[in-house]
Amino acid sequence: MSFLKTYITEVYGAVKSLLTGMKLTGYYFTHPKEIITEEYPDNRLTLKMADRFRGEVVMKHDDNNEHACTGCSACELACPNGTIKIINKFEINAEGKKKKAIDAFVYHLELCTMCNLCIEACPTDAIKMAQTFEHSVYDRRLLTKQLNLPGSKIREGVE
Amino acid sequence: MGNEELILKLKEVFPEMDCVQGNDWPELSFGSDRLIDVITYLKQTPELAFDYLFCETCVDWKTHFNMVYHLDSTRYRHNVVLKVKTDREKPEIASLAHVYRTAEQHEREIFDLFGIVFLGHPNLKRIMLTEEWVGYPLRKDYEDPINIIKL
Amino acid sequence: MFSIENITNSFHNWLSSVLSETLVMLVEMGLIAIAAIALFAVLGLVLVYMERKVAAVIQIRLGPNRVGPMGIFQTSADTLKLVLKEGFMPNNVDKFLYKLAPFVVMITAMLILAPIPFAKGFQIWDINIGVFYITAISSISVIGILMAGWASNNKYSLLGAMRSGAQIVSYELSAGMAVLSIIVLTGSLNLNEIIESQRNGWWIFKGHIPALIAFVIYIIAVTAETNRAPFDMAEAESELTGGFHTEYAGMRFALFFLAEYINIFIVCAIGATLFFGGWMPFHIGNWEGFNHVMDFIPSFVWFFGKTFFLIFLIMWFRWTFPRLRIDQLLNLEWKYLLPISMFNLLLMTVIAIKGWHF
Amino acid sequence: MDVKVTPPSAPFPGSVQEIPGGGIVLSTLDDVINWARSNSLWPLVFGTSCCAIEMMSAASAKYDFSRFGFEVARATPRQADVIIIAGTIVNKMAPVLKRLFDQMPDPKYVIAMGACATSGGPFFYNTYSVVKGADHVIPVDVYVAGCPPRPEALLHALITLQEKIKSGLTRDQIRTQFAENGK
Amino acid sequence: MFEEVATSKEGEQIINVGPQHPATHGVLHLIITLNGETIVNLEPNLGYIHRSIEKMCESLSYRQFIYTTSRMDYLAAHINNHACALTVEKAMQIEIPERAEVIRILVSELTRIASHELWWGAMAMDLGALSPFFYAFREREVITDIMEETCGARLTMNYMVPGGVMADIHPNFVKRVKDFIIQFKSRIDEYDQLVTGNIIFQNRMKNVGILSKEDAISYGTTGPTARGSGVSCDIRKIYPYSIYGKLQFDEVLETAGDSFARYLVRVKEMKQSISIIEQLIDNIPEGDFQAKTKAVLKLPKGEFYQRVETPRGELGVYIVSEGGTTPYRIKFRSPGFSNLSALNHMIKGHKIGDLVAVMGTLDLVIPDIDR
Repeated sequence: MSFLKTYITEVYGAVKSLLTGMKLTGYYFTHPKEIITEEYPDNRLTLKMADRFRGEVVMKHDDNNEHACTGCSACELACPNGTIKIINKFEINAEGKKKKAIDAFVYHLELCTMCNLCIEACPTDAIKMAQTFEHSVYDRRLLTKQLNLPGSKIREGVE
Repeated sequence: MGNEELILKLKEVFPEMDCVQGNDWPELSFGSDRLIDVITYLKQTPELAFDYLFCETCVDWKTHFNMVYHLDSTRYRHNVVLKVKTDREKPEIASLAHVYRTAEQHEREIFDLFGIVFLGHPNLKRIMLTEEWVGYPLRKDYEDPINIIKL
Repeated sequence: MFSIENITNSFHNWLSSVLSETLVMLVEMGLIAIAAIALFAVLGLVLVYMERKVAAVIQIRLGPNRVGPMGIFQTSADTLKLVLKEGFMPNNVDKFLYKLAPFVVMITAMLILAPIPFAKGFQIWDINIGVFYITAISSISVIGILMAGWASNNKYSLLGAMRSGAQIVSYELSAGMAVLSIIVLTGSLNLNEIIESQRNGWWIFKGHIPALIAFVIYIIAVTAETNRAPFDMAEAESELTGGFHTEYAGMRFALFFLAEYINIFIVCAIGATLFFGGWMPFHIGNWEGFNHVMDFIPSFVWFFGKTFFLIFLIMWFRWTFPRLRIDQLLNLEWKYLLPISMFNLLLMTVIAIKGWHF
Repeated sequence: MDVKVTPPSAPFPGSVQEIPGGGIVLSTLDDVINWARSNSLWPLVFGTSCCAIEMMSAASAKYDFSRFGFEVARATPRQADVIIIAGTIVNKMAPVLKRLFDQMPDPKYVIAMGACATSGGPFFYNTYSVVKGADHVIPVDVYVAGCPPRPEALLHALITLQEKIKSGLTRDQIRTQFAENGK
Repeated sequence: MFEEVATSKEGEQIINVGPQHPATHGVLHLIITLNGETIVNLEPNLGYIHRSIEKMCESLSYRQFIYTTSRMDYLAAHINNHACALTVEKAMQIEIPERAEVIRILVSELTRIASHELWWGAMAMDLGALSPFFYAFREREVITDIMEETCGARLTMNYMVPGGVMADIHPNFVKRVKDFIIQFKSRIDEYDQLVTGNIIFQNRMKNVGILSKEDAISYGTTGPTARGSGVSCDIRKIYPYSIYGKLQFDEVLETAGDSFARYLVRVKEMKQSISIIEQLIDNIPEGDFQAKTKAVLKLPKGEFYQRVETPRGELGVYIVSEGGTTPYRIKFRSPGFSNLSALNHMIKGHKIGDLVAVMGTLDLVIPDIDR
């Protein structure tokens, strides 16, 4: 009879364990308030990324269309995979001296790994991480960006 | 066994070999022909009992290859590093796959990336790269103008 | 009282008054064929949608909700897309069997539809061996699956099909035993008579504990027979990628997909008929007043309500349990379900002979 | 690119024509087909590295791409509509990816998710075994930047792909169109 | 068509699992010889995600190479970064502030929980139960949110730098971690109800893929894989690094050596990680989060090795330096690589359905194996 007894306890234990699982899923089925889905494209207006979230590199421009990038290429050197290319030009300023300034701050978003090393390296705090993340495009050439705005120039006093 | 003790012991058994204290662990350097002797001794001596090979790799020193074995003892918790010099022209060394079974896969990887031939390995063929791949990419003189874009 | 029977009868009388007898039969056959296919399509859409929503709520998420209100057109979009997919046949398949397989599975599912009473007096074919017919026909679908697995020239498909074969052959036994224990009580194979015998209460309540055990065994066995998780050996996505339908694409795959859900509907409909009285409203013994109130709910509502409850049960299993291994699956059948159901059948026979049921 | 914030219930394509006693919906067959295709994108279970985890996150309860009907992830390429290339493609993997793409029946779409699939990303320079962008192997419809992109970014990519399918244009057409519009 | 069924011996056939297969968790390729449904032999074919990280690191500076390791074992990015940072610090003898140490351990243990959560969900999914995956991700999302707030990314954070951490913890960090602990403790019972106690699940796991203690050592397995076989190998305990020596926690050991033992080790490890976090979360010392280091790091000539415990086992970072700004040779001893080599031994004689149970409990991360 001991065989029969173990057989029955086995069946009982098995059924009980299965019912425990079903109770849990049943609980979630009957409690729709447990649903945690955030509806992305609908909550786009209220969706706020964390302050430190690293979406892409942008260059800070003020109202006069001036930035703080001196073209020292510290970020270019710090970048582990050549995401940033700085093309410099020489301007003649008011005193007649030649001065280095950036012509184009080329940023390859398609290569960027958001590691934050360029931001750490920048001595003049000219670039920062933006919280944007919607980077889908149909053509990957669109991901190569020029960060300095057209016509922008370096802010006075930044060396 | 502490590191000093271990060095003394190894110097006593293998007087002709170079045994120094490395950054963490004793380092024993010798030629590739002695590998099996040393490993057998280290594994089978009861007071050493190096039963766990936790890292096996290779360094290309341009003039020669250095096989580096990191051994651990799960009983006594002491470690030793073996550095085995191999010829660069004809890189051949005895396989440890029969001593430590973990070596089988590590040695396939080293064969794949460094081109060192392990004698007595049960299944020595490329593991990471395709069979058609030419050259051994982790060697210092490896050139691949098609795939490698230099920064 | 609203009844579909009256509508069908008056329609039949009207047809007979305008057409000859043969023509009436032909017209009715045509109409039934259209109705059956329409039912298939609707059931497929509804059940797939239901499955996805049930899964979503159990898994604390929303599920399809962007195509149409509450996402109800999601499955329509899926179907339309599958129909419009490139017709695709891999090289080196056994072309005839490869094309035939989904239709075998589908037609089997359609055939079983015939004797099921959807409502009072609403049945395609009132056959006096209804239960026998169903158990006989339902075994054919495995041939379709084996065909698909063999013809695909893919080892995964073949493994899946072989698993499915072993599984259906063995689980048919205990499903049959569970059905038999109700047949023993009613003494008839005619589905209408089985329903009629439950006029004063459903068998699951009248048949004491053996009926309950029979019901549990039935549900487990049919879950296995329809290849549903936790018995989805034949598909076993994480082991065999797609199982027997790995190589199928587009519409042919959709037919397999649809047949799976139709099969679920059918086994649940039979389960509802045998254990829960089919379209029979909830009656308790001699409580005339109560029974009368229950009769006001139309019979097809009862039928579909019960069926969908059982379908939900099977879905609930799917989203809770892990999959069994093939040898455990056979163990479960031969070591547990079959002995228990045989013993249960014995007990049921005693109850039936002694007349201990209500 | 910017997408429209579509209401939760995506409208059936076509316009409502008012006639006495109600309205009827008129739409062209192409629109209906594109509507069906765009709302029923079944992805192939294909993830090679880090991005695959974010793809799983997008499937998880919090982001839940089943809302768009994408949750029917198929393990076999025969039944899939879209490959989300989630992760690095290396030289050894490239023929496999090509083969998977060839095994999919038309119409089929490709999303290159993350920096590795878009351009080789972190493994662009000084590596001997990485394909510099999955579009060297198979044509790509939508590129998502990020390493890895967050699940919302993947959802954005899927919506972008839906827009593309609804427009009914080919890869080249939509590229020239966007080049002309400057965005 | 029929002669194409490749047979090696009478009645045996070869099937290829992967590189694209849902059970391989990535692009592993297994060549399996089957007899019916029984596995006769299994040979892993790696390299479908071999990204030549070791070669690449030879041309990256010591600040830069750390980010590549986040992509190696992406489920434990912090711990990989920690290993690299520790090696560089050991070589340069940088003293790092205590606050940084504590933050590092906190985020590492959170990563460990997140990694085990994902493993739990993915393994249940492999075995055919889909709902646990969603429940596991619910908790995991809380951790990724915490990480995002403090470290700036969800998965590949690049938060640890030589000398400390990149930024101080976010003001909300402590509160959110405490909330998470409370939430997690109530959820872990659900795991037991849904999976651990489930009879189907237990039958799938018990006596499947048995690895004896001797074999576990010989195959070089580490982490929960080896601890399920009774091998004490938690680097945090036996060779304590960082401040693990000062913390109270148990090394989880099981002796059965089957899949279920490995499962239990991981589930219990989550509880141990919670207890480590509880010890530290109220005692984060004040101070700097980063030591002053030079802008360009130069390691002295020599060879440096650091072992750390990732969720999958022992990660070793071996740097050979010639004294320059870039490593001469760098080798990552990844846990998955050795654990995988034991798979053939464990799976022989089992059914193909057991493959997912065994591979699930090995918790393979393929980019970690291939590097």
